[in-house]
Amino acid sequence: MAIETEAGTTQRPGGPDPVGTPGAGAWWARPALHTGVIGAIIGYAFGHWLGNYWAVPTANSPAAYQQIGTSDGNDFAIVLGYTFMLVGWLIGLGVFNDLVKLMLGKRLPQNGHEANGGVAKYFRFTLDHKVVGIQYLIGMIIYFCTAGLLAMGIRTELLSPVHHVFSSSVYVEIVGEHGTMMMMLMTSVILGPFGNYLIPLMIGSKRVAFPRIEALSFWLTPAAFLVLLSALPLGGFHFGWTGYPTLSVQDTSGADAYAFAFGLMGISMILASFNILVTVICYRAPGMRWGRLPMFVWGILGTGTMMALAAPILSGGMYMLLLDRTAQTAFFTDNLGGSTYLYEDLFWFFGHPEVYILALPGFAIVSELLPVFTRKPLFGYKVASAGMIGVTLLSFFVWQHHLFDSGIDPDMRPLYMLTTELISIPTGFIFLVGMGTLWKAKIRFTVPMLFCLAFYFNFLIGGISGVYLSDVPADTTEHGSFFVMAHFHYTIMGGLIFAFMGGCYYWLPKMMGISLNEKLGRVHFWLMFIAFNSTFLPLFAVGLAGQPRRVFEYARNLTTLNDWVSISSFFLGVSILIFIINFVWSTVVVRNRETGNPWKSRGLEWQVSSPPPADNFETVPVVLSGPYEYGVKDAPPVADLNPPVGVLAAGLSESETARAEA
Amino acid sequence: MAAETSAPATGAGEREPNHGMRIFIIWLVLALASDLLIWFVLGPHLPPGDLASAANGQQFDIKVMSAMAAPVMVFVLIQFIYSLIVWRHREGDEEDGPPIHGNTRVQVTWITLTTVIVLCLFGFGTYELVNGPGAGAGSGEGPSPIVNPPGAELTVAQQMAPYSASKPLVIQVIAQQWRFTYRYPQFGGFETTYLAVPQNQWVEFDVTSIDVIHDFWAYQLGVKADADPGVNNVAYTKPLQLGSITVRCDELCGLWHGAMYDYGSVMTQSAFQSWATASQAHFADVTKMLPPYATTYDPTEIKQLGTVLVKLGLTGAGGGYYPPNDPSQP
Amino acid sequence: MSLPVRVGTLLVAFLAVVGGVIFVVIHFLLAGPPVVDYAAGVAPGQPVSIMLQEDPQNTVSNHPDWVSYFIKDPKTGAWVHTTLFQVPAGSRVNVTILGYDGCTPLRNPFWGMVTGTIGGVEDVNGSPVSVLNSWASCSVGHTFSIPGIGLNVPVASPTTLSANKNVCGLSPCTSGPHTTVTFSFNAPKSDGDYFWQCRVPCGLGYLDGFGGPMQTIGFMTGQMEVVS
Amino acid sequence: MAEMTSATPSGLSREQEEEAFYHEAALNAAWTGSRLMIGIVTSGLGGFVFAFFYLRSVNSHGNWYPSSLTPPNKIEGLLIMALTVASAIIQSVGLTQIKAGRKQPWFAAAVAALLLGLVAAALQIWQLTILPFQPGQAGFASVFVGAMPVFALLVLGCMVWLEILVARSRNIPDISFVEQPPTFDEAADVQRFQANLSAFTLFYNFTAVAALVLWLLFYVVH
Repeated sequence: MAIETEAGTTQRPGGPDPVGTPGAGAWWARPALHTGVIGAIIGYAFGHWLGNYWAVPTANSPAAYQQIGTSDGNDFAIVLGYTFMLVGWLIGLGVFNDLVKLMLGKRLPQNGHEANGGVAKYFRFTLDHKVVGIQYLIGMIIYFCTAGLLAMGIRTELLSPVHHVFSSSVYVEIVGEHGTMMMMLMTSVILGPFGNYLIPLMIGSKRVAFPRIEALSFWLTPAAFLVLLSALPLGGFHFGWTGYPTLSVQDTSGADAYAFAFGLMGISMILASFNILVTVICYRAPGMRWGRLPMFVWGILGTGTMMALAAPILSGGMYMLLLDRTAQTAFFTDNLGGSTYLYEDLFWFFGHPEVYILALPGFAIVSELLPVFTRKPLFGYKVASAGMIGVTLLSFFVWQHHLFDSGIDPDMRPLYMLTTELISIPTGFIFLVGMGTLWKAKIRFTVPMLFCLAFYFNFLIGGISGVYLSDVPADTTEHGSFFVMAHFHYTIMGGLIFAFMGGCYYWLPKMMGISLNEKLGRVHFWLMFIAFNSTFLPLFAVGLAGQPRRVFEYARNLTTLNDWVSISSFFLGVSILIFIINFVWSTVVVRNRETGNPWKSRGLEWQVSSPPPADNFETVPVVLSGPYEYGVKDAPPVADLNPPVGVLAAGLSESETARAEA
Repeated sequence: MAAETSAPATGAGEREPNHGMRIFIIWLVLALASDLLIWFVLGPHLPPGDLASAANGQQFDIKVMSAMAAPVMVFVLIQFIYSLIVWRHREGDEEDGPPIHGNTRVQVTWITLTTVIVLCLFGFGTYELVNGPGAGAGSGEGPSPIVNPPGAELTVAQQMAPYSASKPLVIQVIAQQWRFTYRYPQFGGFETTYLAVPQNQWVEFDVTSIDVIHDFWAYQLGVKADADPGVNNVAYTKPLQLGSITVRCDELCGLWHGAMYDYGSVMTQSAFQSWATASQAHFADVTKMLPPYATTYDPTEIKQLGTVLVKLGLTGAGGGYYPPNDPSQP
Repeated sequence: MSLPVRVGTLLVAFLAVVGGVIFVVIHFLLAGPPVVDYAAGVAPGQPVSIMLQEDPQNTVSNHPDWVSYFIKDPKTGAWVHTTLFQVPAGSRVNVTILGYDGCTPLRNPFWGMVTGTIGGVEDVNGSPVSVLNSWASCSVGHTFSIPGIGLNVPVASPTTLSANKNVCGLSPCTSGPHTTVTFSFNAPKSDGDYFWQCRVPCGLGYLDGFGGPMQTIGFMTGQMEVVS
Repeated sequence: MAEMTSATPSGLSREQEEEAFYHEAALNAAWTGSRLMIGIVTSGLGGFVFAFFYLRSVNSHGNWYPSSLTPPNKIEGLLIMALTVASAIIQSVGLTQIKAGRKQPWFAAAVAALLLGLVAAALQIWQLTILPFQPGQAGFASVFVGAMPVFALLVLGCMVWLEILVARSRNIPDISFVEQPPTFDEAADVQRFQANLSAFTLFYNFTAVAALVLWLLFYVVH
């Protein structure tokens, strides 16, 4: 393939963007965020009109969808509006440009050069995995903070058991929005930014397998986010993040936003994981054997597997819910041959793997960072990867522990008790690896390391409390109470989000070439760590004392504990605010350049400059040893970044070489 | 964590102390202390108390789990804190740590130990579920429970047989947005909003819903069972002491879920019987209007619907969500 | 981009975010129907008389087909589209409800029983009633239930077919077939918010008849705020 | 990178070498991706199959398949399934031809398969508009109304893919399938096309199996 080098251009790993080259024509004429928004608005208007035109009962067809007339709500119009809004959004972003080209028989360039588009590239559908990674990072922080603000709302309401800030309706809306936003969007909080950005660098690849799918996976997330938020003007949804029917079928139009957004995010998860899995399997550099794969890659591999296999069930379940709400099918209505248990099974068949989708990336980050800051090899590399694989596999066999009290199959309960307790064994591997790695180490208390250590502390509490929940008798008291709530906040917030923060401090110098302020980072860490534990530790007691989840009225004798929790949670919010200030201050205002390898890491991603060159590596590296050989005498460098010509060819298959020679 | 605290640690040049033994001793002391604390001091006060057999069983389970978990937690914490203090990075030391890639003995021990603990917990949990004092641990077991107390009544005919103190008392819990009502089939099937149960007698809760999913949580009785439309979810408990009961809905059921709670009490046998007989008389008028006692109800099909209502186009108490030619219109 | 541009952009973005949050909080999260104050100027313990009406529709809202309660403002005498009202703590509350809506069967006929009122009865068009059978006859339009104080009053409906087919069509209703239901109850002595609801599945077009107006404050459910 | 294009023992420059490396990775990605896609779609359709058997076994209120339910037209169902399966078989036979170096027979088969597939999807969508039952009339009706649009969408997606392959094949000379094309680019192009075609065939045959399974469920087992 001809590679023309032009002045001022850089090579992009995924090939030229389908939305045109910067500099070619006016900026507003090229597809980007603004055209996407225009497309979305046109699409929504069209879909809404279509829904009204088609489904509203008329004199000719009075019986069809008569509920639209009596309920003053046309869910058809809203769902079709969302559907066409999505299509318009994607058309506007230029997502379909390449598909149309392909359908017309045109070839897509595999390689190419493109001018560095400055900030503008972050607002476009782009094939550069590093740009997608940054897009994800910013997106995820926005989503997290929005949902976090809603959590502040929840705690404000719970300051008093009798006097209310919000109406009960708004309170349940806030609870549902907070839960859903966190649970659906935070699935990609690590796989999205760090996975997409770093996996190719970590496996020594210049590209990803499916850059268009990767970019699409990101551009679905703002759509899902905004659709979910659009529930507020529609009256909200009043059934929490689990969306159990028949309550969710009964609810007003905000429920459409919930089901559409959650289903859409399921598709985004499928796409993101599809690309990552194939990339890791097929695009590893020569010498990057499975035994040398960084732990982070192992973790993302497990996460991707769970996403790819569980998310389709979620999207299917949400689709059924939408059908029940619009086309009047009866999947979940028992009088008409449906069953609410069907939804509970479908939802939790996704929902439990999802919990590990949220935990595993945390394991991955701490296992990745620990060796760097202990200056020691990872203790028990095989145990760690086996732990991740074990969690991945077992996560599909535990879902009915959410339904211990539901009245399904009482004879299956011991089995699910067993599988649930078994999953603590591979989880324990991660702790073994952590303790072993700290043994006789030279521990450096950098900010990322502090977050890793806090991860172990929080996840220890989260994990152990999970064992209580697996035990049917103990679960009878704890199920559906604040105990469960505290438990999964310890594993997700205390695990995943702490790991995410650690990852931010650790990898931002790599991803943006900018290091975050360390002093602020320490303040952020200590405040977050103390406030987090002060918020959620009392909630175990609150739950055991009998406070159910999602209530706005609680027993008066629990006021003190709830107030303590609420005030702590405000401090937790302040700590996140400090992070945001640090992030914005460091990346926008001060810009403390960091180009090298500040952590002296052996990770392959750190062997190239920061931020990495457009094409990741000058040449495809040849991996020579594992990533954690700290302190090993005469350990070869992790990779040969400039291998002699011919090494690559030697690794190719016979026919390939023969063909290439011809 | 104790990262920033400076504790005396052995200098680099001195003889390497036996870290394992130190950690073991600290662990032994703390683990023993915490277990004793959990078992004897905290244990009797653990939720959900001991008002009823199921609650008692849950309290015991939580106690045992805590006693099992504490040593594990203490071990991990000590290991971490010890490492962070003793092996923290010293100023000026730029060397890497020792290249320990793993230790087969440690790994095998850890895996074996965690597996044994987990399997023990599984065995314990299953035993408690099947043979423990709670008969099904007080959780909802669906229409055909595997664990039943003696004399459990699962058919409508059995449940409607007159009350006898030697058989379980049957209480049907009907959940609706946003209130629980309780039906006593052994007392002519009267329905009330007050939950009264007798002391020292098995109580069988038949939990169902006539709209969305709710969850019947009688905290002090140790009973929790989802109320699903069209499903009879059975849970058992045996009140052991007199006292009051708080009932909360434990599954988000719409706007007023947070306010869906009520109170009840455990009474002596005689007090209960006189309460029940009095209630039966008090509610006699409304009892006649209720549908015949059944394990589940379908208000979308009302057999005795009045002629005016039928002429108005109504077939039952539904919302008319589904089109009129569907078999049912919930 | 130069530093001033970056900082300027940052400030604009910051203000936009803060503005957006404030807008959402005020416009969506704190908004709600007005509260009709029956407690103003009434000494605690003194009786108050409140008046409500239930309509088969709500033509003053953007949900014209939703059934709805209206509350009469004691000062102006106007019917207010809300379901929130305040009463003084510990006072006797005399309630008059005008039932303009037709009949519907209760999902649970148990709620046809009057509970929690003084004397355990309600007066339907002047005659005391303690039980209404909504399944056997066309007798119940809606209910007025405050579970927190054990109050449940089925509001009788016009019982004839012709009356049910000629319900009033413009809210708040001023004419048309209706019943007048009166009863009294004692407000709690301690202050707090007590929710009230209707138990008739009158959210037509929603599953179980319990969506839409049944779960929207300002239509068929609301709060009694007890103030001292 | 021009300075690195020195000759090597294998005769490849660094540039060519990397090109070949990522070319091979792309071929593997097509192979891996198609298998992963099958896993994902199996999981997605599995949700419906689960719903089918779950509701069937629960038979809530006797309304899984009440006697009052008029089943969907058997001939339509058979036709949709048969068209999909026939389309997949024809395309697979075509694949053996192109593997043997004969592009034109494959091209004809692919166009035929494309038409058959489109007809099948169109029929399926049309059938959904004239169903003899209400979507909420029974559990069976619900699952049918839910699963069939997904199936039609799946077939349509396959047809888009097949259309891309058909369009793309027109730019590849017939002779390239018989002997090695002269340039690296052309050779890579043909190989990518073949890898893509193999991946498609596998996935489309899986879709045909899914069609068969759905047909068995909805028209035979119910």
